[in-house]
Amino acid sequence: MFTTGSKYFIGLTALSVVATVLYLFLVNPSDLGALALVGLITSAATLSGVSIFTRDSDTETVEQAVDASAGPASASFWPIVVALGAAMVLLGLATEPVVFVLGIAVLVGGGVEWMVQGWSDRASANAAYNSEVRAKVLGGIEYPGLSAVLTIIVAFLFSRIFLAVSKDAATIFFMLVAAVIFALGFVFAARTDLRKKALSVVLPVSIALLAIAGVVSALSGERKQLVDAAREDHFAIEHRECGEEASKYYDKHANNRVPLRKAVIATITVENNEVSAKMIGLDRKVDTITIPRMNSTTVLFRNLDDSERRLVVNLGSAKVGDTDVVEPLGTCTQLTGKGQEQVLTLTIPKPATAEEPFSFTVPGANGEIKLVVP
Amino acid sequence: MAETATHSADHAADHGHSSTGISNNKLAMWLFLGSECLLFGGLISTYMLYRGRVSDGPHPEQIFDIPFTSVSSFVLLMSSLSMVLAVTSAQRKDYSRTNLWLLVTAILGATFVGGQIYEFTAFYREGLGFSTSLFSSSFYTLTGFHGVHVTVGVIMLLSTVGILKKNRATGDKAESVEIVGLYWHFVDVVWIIIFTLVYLIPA
Amino acid sequence: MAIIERPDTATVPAVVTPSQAFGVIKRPVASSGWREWLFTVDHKKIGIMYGAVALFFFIVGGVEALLIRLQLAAPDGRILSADQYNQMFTMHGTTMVFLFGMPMAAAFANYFLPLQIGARDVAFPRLNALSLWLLVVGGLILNASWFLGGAADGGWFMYAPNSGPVFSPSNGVDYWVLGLQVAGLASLIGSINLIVTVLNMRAPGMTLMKMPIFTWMILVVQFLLVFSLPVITVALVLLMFQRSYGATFFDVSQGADPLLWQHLFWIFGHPEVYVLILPAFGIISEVLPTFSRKPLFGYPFVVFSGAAIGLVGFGVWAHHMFASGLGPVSVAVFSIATMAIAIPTGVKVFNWLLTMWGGKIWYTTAMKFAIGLVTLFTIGGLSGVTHSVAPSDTQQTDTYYIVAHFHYVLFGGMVFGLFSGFYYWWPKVFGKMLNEKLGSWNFWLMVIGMNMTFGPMHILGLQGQPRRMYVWTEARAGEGFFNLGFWNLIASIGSFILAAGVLFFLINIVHTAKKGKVAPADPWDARTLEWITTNPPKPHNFDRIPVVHHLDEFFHRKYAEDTATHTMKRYATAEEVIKAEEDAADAHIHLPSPSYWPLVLALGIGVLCMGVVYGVPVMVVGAAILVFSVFGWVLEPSTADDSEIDPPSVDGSTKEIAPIG
Amino acid sequence: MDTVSRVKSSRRRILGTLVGIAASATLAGCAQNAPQDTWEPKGPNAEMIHDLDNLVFPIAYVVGIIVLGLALYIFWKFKDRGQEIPVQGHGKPYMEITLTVVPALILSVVGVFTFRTIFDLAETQDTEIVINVTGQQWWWEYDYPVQPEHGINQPIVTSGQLVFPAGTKVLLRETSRDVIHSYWIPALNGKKDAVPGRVHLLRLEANEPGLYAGQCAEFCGLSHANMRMEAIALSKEDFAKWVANQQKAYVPPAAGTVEAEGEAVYIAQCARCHQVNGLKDAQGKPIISAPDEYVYSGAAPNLTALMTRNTFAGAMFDLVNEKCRADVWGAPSEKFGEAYLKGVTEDCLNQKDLRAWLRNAPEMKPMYAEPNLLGPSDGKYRGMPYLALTEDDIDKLVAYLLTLK
Repeated sequence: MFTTGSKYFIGLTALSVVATVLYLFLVNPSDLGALALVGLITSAATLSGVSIFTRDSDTETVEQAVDASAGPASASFWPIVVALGAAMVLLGLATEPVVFVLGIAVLVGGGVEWMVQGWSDRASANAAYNSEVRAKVLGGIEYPGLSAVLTIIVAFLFSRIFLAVSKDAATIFFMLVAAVIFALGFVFAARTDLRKKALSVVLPVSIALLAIAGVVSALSGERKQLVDAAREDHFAIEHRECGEEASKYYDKHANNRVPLRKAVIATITVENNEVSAKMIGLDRKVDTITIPRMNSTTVLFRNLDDSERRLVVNLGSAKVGDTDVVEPLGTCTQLTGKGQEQVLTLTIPKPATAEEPFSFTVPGANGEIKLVVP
Repeated sequence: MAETATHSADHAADHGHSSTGISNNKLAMWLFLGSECLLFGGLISTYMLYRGRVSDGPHPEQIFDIPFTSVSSFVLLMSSLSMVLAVTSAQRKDYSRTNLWLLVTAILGATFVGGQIYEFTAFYREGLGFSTSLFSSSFYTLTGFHGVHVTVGVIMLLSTVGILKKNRATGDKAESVEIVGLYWHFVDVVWIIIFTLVYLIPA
Repeated sequence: MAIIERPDTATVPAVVTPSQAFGVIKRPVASSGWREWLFTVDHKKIGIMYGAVALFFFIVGGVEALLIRLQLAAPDGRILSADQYNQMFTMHGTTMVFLFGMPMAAAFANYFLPLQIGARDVAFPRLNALSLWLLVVGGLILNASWFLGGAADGGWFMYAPNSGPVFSPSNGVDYWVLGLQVAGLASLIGSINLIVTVLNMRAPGMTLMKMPIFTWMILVVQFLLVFSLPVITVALVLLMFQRSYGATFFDVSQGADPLLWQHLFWIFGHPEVYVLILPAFGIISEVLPTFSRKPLFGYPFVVFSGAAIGLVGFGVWAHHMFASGLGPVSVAVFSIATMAIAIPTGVKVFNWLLTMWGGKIWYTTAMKFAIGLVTLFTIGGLSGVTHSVAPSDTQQTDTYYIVAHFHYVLFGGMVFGLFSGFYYWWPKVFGKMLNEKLGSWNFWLMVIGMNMTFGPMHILGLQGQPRRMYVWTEARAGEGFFNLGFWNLIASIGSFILAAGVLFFLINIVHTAKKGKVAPADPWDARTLEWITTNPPKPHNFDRIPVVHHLDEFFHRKYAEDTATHTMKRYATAEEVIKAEEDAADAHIHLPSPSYWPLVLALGIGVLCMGVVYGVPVMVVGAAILVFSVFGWVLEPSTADDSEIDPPSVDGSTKEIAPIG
Repeated sequence: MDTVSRVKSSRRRILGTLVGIAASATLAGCAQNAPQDTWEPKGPNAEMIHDLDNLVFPIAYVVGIIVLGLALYIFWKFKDRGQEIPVQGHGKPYMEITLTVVPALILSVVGVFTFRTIFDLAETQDTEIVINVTGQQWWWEYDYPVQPEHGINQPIVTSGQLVFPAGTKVLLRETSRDVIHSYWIPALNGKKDAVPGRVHLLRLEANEPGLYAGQCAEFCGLSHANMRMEAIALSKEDFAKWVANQQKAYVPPAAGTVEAEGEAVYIAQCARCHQVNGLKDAQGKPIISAPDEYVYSGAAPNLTALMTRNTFAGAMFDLVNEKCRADVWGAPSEKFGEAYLKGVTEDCLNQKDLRAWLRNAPEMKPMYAEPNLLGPSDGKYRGMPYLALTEDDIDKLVAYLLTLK
């Protein structure tokens, strides 16, 4: 025999199934809408399952449930939460998507709490029993839910503060906060008499402080360096320079790591001011390197001279956009010091023409290695 | 998650079953952590293979903020200490101190997660997106996996506080705290390894 | 189904659960019909369900194999399109490994491991149920792809970058990744559970070196799983991030190295081979001694060779990659390491033969399958040695020679071992004897079919037919009557004979269920603990936990050596041994009640996974169900309230041990 | 047994006899002249591997026969004939140790030889000619870097058939443009994967001129089965001729002929992706194809001197008809070069398959060239798309293609 509560949820499931079917057939369905309705079916079905298994197997409850319908419902503040959620959804639609998502969360959370409370209120005439029923159903959500919310709030607010203050200040602030938390832990652990009273003061105060600091930081925005960095995109590939060093960021940290020896098709070495090349698998010097067309190919550059050098590859020239300006094409490694290595990965879509042959050069050193793309 | 041992097991122990002497739950947690070692091993290997592969975007040494990350590592280490205190309190059946230390551990853990959110945001602003380069993908995957582990740990800690407070724990409370502690220490140790390999050792 | 003692005012239950009133949801008490199976935490029921699921997927994978062989029976086959064929061999491999081989071994392990070590259940009954339901969810996700735009088409090894979104545009690979993650989680949980069970819950007196060999092999397998599954998880996560979230782990234009996938996959994949074969070794190491009436020859050597295979198995993964361009140094090292693994494997074969030497061999169907394993596995093992030789392997790998090798090992080895187990343990599980005559048909058709199918593949491979080709062409088939076309046809015919053999097994199941002979208490004159109880076992397995003094305890309770004649004499019947145990029944037996959470949690994980394909909202729903059920699980009391499930005793007695429900 | 009787050196003859005894039973049923037989080595690298096979397989056979013979004996001897239940002995450790040590010794012998062969096969120092091999779904591209000592003064690009001098140590530098492929000519060497982003080295050497068949051995997607290759070994003189022919200047068809119309169709329809070296447009500027704009992997077969090849579409189809194909495949090695260098004449052309291919390529070979499957590759084709050519265009194109010799 099904209790009223179960019937309610079963009905809700059935209704949402009907709604989904109608939606899919009659309304031009969008993915999100269909998903929302499927989500509704799933949650309603879960809740009806929960309610059937908790209550319906227990024949006494059925009788109690009948009694319960006569009793008055307890006061509830969930309607207010739901209303708040609805307001946030509307507000979010007009303003920020974050508010919208939060509003949905509040709406769903409040709705579930309200429904379960309403349902448990009708479970029996015994208020204590009702609240236990409610706890049984929601306990599985409330502990992890509240913990997750608390974690996210703390972590999020802290990160806002770190983002707003300068790098060094963030480090120092972090250190101080951690030390204070730890110290407070010791104080409360040592002075049990203090604990109850002080905790009730310290905890709200620190949460309030954190909240204020966090919100203020979030509103004041991130520190200038980060804003600038985001705007200027320091490490974008366009900043790679084969001539004079102009960018403050891109070309300053040559990484002298060769990711994968097996990927290197040829090694270009500069020694005693002379450029020479060797190809993988062949034990002699070559003056031409052949690279398959449109294939990501890696060339290793090794500088054995004292001065800093870079390997430049010249790939002809091309018109810039629709203008008549012709710019040379090509790319280069970063500057490398003595005994260091750099790799250059090339993917060349088109072969050279007779007028504009491709080549590898090292500015400041003699010699040129021809590059052939068949 | 601590799992409730069957009663038959408890009874069987009385009958002198051949066993390791470690409780089922704790043994299972040890095995799980053994498995986790390989998980992080795989992720760390991936990172070590790819850390120098930057075809676009910043290199590791260009963006890492070693002092800040050192502090956050230190915070995580301190949380290990408070976890130890929580476990000893629980073994003394001093549950109010247990709760206090669990709370301290959880808050320190949450600030660590805050530090990680900060770090990720700052890196993103500086041009290190998830799919920018192999370095960025493997960096975010590795540290992100660890961050999720910490977050799950914090939720476990806070839930343990709640469950202990409401006296809803099943089984041996001290052991439940100890098992959460095992997990927490593991997460800390993994971070020390990540911090050393990812941040400190120059490529 | 739950067993509890009658309330006895004199003996208050030793374990009380003060917090059970706080359970999120009461434990289910109904124990009939579908609920009995859906919410059960009994290792025996879970074992049977594992077996049913695995058998179902064995048939699915088998049908896929038949379609593959139909396509290849003649040149330029037209049964399947290229795309369908690629999906077919991908799913055949995946299904047979992850949805048949591992779950069937898990079925045996679940059912017999607690019985063999004298335990009443596994260490974590609810986690055990969770493993099962996760496997089911994983299998459903994997196979759902057939109906949702095409299955995965990259081979079961799913090499990057061919598995990337550009080269495999359907969602098949996504389902594959998610299905394997879920199935892998199932195996991981299962393996932790079984290790704890073995280490902590053995019967009194059962030291590790008195453990039945099947339990030993399962223990080794579980350790392999614990340490190899996380590696494939990493690989799958990387692939998932690449396919769904724009990561670049296998994007060569970003400088990625596709060999990363191969290393991660085979670090898992090679131990996986032993995960599949060692349970079968364990089974026949029980069957051969039983039907030879002799103990296993060199028990410690078999144990340690099993452990050695497991250990070395972690160090040979790169022998799957001899052609993939590792340097000569690593190729040489892995080549030698691979040869080393042949040694413990050889030890096992010799020990099986020497077990039979001097025995009194009784050729039941179970025994036939076991010796089928010994011979067929030997052939597979020797062809394995030929490709541990790396240069030879560069000619053999990715040809049908490899297909022949691993089917001799996995079909001749694993499947024959499992069938041996079916016939050996069927009376234990269902209380009825499988028909021996049908069993004989089953065996011989499978032997003939198996050799006809996979034998010719040696020739096909050595004469240059690569694997995974949806068509082969007459132009490359050679001349003469015995050209490759001939052998392809023979293999295809063989596969249908093989299928007929399996069909006889299914017929046998139905026949046995309808009019099978009721099994006696000890039909095979068996040797180990699982037989010191009724057929099928009671829900609580043993009325009294047996005390162990010997390896092969049961045998030694029945027989002893006659000092005068130096022959074995029977001193007790099985019925007497069992009766003696029942008479000394334990007074207190608590079993955990059924639970909803394993099923709900598994479904939650399934929904969460679909979110990867269908977007964040689905994921959120899945996560909510997941979190809800995890905490419901934690807060659940370990048994239902006594008052809920214990009907008043009819005759007022207090000592009776009664199944309730 | 054919496989065994062809061995040449005396050392191998002795081994061969051993193998013969053990293997003949199993191998009597082998195909004859299977083009991809791994046991018919035709070059030093494959012979090195085969020598190792000749060591390992007999050992495996002997061990297998001993073990299985013992097993059969046991099955028969210890059958239940009503004998007593044996005494419950648990094994003999000395026997166990012997049975562990003996296989270990056998395997260490095998191991020593394996070890040596691995390093011998990895040798590249004495390479005489280098060829770049690039795998792509589902064909192979071969390009010959500039090597004046072989007369290669400008790069040569070809596909479908790898042409190289016999008796010369050839080094293949393998890579791939998309997924992993594996280069495998069984008669010349074992396989080696072509991995995108990596360069792998594979040594080939053919003893005699001839045609050696192979097949992509690593699963590479939809049409993996159709990714074949043929390696053509020519004598050094013939190879020089072939090289010279590949580098000769492009001769445009005479104006007003069908071939010239075909060239126009080619320029309009094919030159987007395919390259013919030396082809010029109306203004006299060289036409350089841009496959990277249309094809995901960024390349399409170079069609310069197409009619010197015997196959097309990843060696899936023959470019010559059956009779001419048999002439080439069946030619004895001293005549082989002559037969091959004839190329494709008009009466030899496989009109049926070539026309069908031009009519609708994706129907002939499963490819991801269908427009509805190109989402993840940003609309770029993978493989040749359907071009909707008219029959008239096809006639002209075929006439034009026949001029590419």
